[in-house]
Amino acid sequence: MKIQLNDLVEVYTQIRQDSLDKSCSLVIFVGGDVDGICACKILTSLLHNDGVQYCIIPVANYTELETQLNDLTDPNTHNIIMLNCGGAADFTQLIRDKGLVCYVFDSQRPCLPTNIRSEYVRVVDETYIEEDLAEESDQDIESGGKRRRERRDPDKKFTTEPDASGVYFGASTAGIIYELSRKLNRGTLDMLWLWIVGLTDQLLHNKIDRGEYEAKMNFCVNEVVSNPQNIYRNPTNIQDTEDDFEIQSGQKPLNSISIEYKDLRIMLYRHWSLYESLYYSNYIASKLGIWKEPGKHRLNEILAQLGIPLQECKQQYRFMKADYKNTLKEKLSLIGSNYEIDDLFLTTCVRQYSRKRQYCAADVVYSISALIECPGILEESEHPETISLQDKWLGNFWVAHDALLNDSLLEQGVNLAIEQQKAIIQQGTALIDKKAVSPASEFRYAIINSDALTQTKFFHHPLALKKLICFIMEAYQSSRKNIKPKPMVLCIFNSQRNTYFVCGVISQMQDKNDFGWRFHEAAETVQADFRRDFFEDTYIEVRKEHFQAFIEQLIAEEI
Amino acid sequence: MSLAEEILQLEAALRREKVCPEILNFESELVNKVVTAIESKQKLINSITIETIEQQFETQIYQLDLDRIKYLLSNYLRTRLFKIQALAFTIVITNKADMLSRKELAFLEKYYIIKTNLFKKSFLLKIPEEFRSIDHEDHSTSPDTEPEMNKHVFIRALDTIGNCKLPNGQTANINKDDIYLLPYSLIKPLIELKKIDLI
Amino acid sequence: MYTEKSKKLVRELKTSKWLPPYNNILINEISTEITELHGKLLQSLASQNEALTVLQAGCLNRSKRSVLAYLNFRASKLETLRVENGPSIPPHYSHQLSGDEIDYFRKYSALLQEYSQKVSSHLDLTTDLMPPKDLFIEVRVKEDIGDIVLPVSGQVTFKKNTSQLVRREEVAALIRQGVLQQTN
Amino acid sequence: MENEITLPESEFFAENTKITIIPNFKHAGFQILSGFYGPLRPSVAIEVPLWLGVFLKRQQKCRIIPPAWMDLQVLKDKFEEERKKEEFSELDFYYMEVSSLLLAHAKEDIPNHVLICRLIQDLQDLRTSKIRNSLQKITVENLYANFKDIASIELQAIRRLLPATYDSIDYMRKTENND
Amino acid sequence: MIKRGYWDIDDILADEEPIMVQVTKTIKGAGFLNPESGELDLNEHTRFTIPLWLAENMATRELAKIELPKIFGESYLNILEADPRIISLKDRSNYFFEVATKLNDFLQDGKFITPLQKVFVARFVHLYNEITHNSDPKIIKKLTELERDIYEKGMKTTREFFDWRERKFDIIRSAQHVVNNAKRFKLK
Repeated sequence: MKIQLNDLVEVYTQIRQDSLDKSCSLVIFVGGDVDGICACKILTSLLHNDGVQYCIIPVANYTELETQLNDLTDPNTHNIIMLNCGGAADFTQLIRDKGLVCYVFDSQRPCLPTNIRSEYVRVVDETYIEEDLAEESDQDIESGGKRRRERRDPDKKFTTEPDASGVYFGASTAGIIYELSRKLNRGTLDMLWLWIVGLTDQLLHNKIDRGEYEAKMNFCVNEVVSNPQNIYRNPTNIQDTEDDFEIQSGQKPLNSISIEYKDLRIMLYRHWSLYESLYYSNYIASKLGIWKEPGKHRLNEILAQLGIPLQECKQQYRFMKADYKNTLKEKLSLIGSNYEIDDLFLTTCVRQYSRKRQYCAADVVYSISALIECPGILEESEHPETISLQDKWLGNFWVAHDALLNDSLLEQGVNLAIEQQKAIIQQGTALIDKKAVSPASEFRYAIINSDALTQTKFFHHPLALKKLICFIMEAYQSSRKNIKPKPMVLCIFNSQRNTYFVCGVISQMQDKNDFGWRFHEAAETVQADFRRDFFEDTYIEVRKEHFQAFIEQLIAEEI
Repeated sequence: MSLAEEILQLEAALRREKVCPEILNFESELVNKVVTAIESKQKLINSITIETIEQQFETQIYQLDLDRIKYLLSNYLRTRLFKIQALAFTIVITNKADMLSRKELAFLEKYYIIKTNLFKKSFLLKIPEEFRSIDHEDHSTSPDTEPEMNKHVFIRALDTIGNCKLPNGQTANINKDDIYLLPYSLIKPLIELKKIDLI
Repeated sequence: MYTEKSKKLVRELKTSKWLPPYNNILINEISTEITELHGKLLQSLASQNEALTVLQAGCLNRSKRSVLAYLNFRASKLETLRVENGPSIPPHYSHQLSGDEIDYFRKYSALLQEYSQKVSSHLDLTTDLMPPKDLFIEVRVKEDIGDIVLPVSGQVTFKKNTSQLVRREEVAALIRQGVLQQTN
Repeated sequence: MENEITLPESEFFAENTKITIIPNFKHAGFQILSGFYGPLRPSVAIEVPLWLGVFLKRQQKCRIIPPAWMDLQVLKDKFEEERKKEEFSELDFYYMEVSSLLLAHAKEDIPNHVLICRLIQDLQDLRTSKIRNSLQKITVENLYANFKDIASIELQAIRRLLPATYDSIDYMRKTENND
Repeated sequence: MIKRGYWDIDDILADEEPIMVQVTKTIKGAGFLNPESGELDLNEHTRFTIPLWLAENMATRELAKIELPKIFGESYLNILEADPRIISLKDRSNYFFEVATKLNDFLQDGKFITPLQKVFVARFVHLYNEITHNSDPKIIKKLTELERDIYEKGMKTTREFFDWRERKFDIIRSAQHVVNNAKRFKLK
């Protein structure tokens, strides 16, 4: 059944009630996305203070989630919480058999009708979709409408039924859990920061558009200003203090969160040199067409006009002279306009993690997602080769989880994110240069047939592949005048698994991403071997032998 | 004395035991009182089946308080155990036996046995009978087993002591609440007179 | 000189952060040396060579003291290990120790348990080495130990790479052994 | 195992200091081993041990009133007094432990907590430098100084190293005059 | 801290310090103590070095006379007293102060103990400043065993304070020896 936002306190009290006098009565499944991890961290700090014993089990996909669900044997377990996973799969049977109650906090919409009907699965939904909408999609299945050739696989206990209309994303799950803590008046500064990071993750991974992000960010801004733990204003301007305790300019009190109404949309610029962060930012690279000589030339022109010596631009932004930094924003917006760079700013928040390091929410999202999908091994071990892919992912998951509020881990993640961003720009510009992006009827697509280059190993992972597509779409958009924005599909060969990993991203013209369904249909019709158990229904993995047939079917399919 | 005061006394006893070079008298009365209090409170907490969240909150406070007192007691007993283990071979010479509780004495006797067994099996049984003893009265270089009575300790004067001649010839006029670093042997009698406390 | 071997034995203790491997060969060699010297000592006693007897006894006692101090130093390290790390010897340590030393560790462990039980059944001297801050702590499972039974919580499953909120006093030993890692 | 008082242990002793809290819930009172605390009434001040106050604060069940000496102006005057005097000025024995716990768990209940935190650190540095200055002047004949009004945090800084040094000096002297 | 306990490892090692002695009367059959001489007996007036513990043993029974080691001689003391801080005492003897204290009982003209106390105090003050300013850890190379024990105590206190301030003690950590072998977080 469905739970509304104002039932949250009741749900939480119920979970606390069920945990009385029982050890480990609550199991929390969390997916590998930044918003989900932020939600998990807020929830567990609430539970920790109330002494509700829980167990967090990270899961990478639905197959893994199902195995872990089956493994639950602890007699004490009574409740399950799923964060950013579980919405699109039908586990109602499994949960009822085990006598459990499952609460699903999944930002991906729509939720599976069977979940909404079942009384053992409670889906938290912040929007009030009328009941009939849920019914309407049921008749579709019975009537076997042309679009819905539905075949339930007998052996698969759960089916991720593709939803014809496509998936979209609701409120950030971290935001919903923060809302719960606010209703319990237990909201701490850390929780608020995790909500802001979760919201930014949704923007950077194409789950919500700019408009929705700005709207939600206003709520965050109000919280930042009103939170008593936050020294929103720098203490020096408190009336009754002399200035002998002046805190040097720019640096805020430790752990405080401050608001940047006009932060530069330049990738990780606080942790990089100005030159490189401009060169490797999606927005600037696409606007200037950085992959072509004139593009590079235009960048040097801009820097010259900014009046910042090249040597200053090439060193770490942190060490740049203060007055260059302070005037950077106005100058860039002035000069930028005659290069059509006019959408330079974004409202975000910045946190003073340590005496020398400030991170804006986007920096944290890039760092955490880079840590989760780090191709290498993050935790050193005696014999790294024997670590299974599964253990590697779990190891990286926990490093990313701890990095959220840990300055030195975050810094490691930022270095990784910089490598990843360089790979995105280089791979993206290479594809555009080689005219590898070809049009299909309703979307564009490209295929990367070799992963020999170590750089391409990044893109075997869902979040990195999606970020690559977003850049190519943006670059394609600005490289040709008045071109119609179209969604894009990118396929990359994985030599280790001998499969093609495919992802579809929608442009700002669409509001629902139905690639999950299209991939499913194309793979079914050509009887391809495929795996589609990703929590986000915009990916598919197809065996190499069947890929050619699959892609041709995908392109040919007319809607 | 109320239980609260006994707990404060036990805390002071722990501090003294930690800083004093020699083993002090076992606070049997304090320890017994605190042990009984811990056991009855723990039984009480274990007997409650928690039904409401308020009850859980309350029990958590009682349990945390209990864990703190358990930590205090085990820290006191542990501190003494390490000192007792160092006395294993000299308890007889330095007549410290009466400082120990019955249970500590029992521990010491067994500790002496398992340690001498280790020495015997590893080494002593391999050398002539005559040289196998560990109690050192008959040896020339008898170990200086006095637990270094001259070790320096920080003291606070609970009362004005007046002039005090120090080992390096210096004299110090010690008034109430003064704090000095002095050799233990010098101030031991004043501790027993409750004029000085170890901090 | 008679006491070169015992000097080498004692010096070895300074070569490792914890304990060097148990040097049984050297201890046996020193024991034979002492036995020989004892024979000579009896002869010098018989021939009333008082000065020689004194020197021989001096060398003999010196070697004895060195070996005993060596054994005692290692024993106290074992005692610290038991209090800090709990009743099991970490695998990479047991091959540094002699059979007798492992036996001593077990006996000392039992003795500590017995003393603590006698004081009170609700007390374990080695649960909290640091002041308790929290009733419940979040731990990350570093090694797969599966199901174990804890005193208060009963049966609990510790699956590798999961994180759990557990009662502090029940897992303090597992944390110190590195099986679990406290995160906050 | 060395027998010594560690900093976490001195914080443990400091946690028995009483502090005033303003609860936001009703309760008949807690009969804990170290005493009875209650009844608790919403927004009625009551004194509890520091550890219990921090526990209630972390559950958002109360607001903590910082101790009198933890006020910005009081600390500033204390800093001046400390600067003028040669010896230590009088200060709560566990001032560092108590302030560190309160700043870690109840920042928002302490007005000007950023400046107070900085000021307490400066106070500690000033007092520690007094010990360093007095140690510069020690000689074999003039070893023993009065540490009156030393606080736990400054004492902890010299608790391991100074006694060991004095023991060694004393030991060398011991054999000197026993001829 | 100078400890003379029977069980103390450092006390035993301090007693190994080679000391030059002169035999006062021939001891039949004691040649084994001076193997280079190849003699069966230990002849009167023989000068040879033996460990401190044996020298003490022989001196107390007037079997030999201990000579003042040159590291405690006049010239060395003057250099030391000039600037006690910089000299690497460890090169002279790892147990410089312990040996001096032990020898003091046997050397009537041993007027070196008082100046050594002054040297020890001066080096301590320098050491204390090094610890509190947490400067160059290489200083440890110049320190004798006794000074290193004091230096370690100081550093342990400094580490403890910084860990405590960062609230690291609120977390139970795995015992030291397990940590040394556990995995370290390093980015491959």
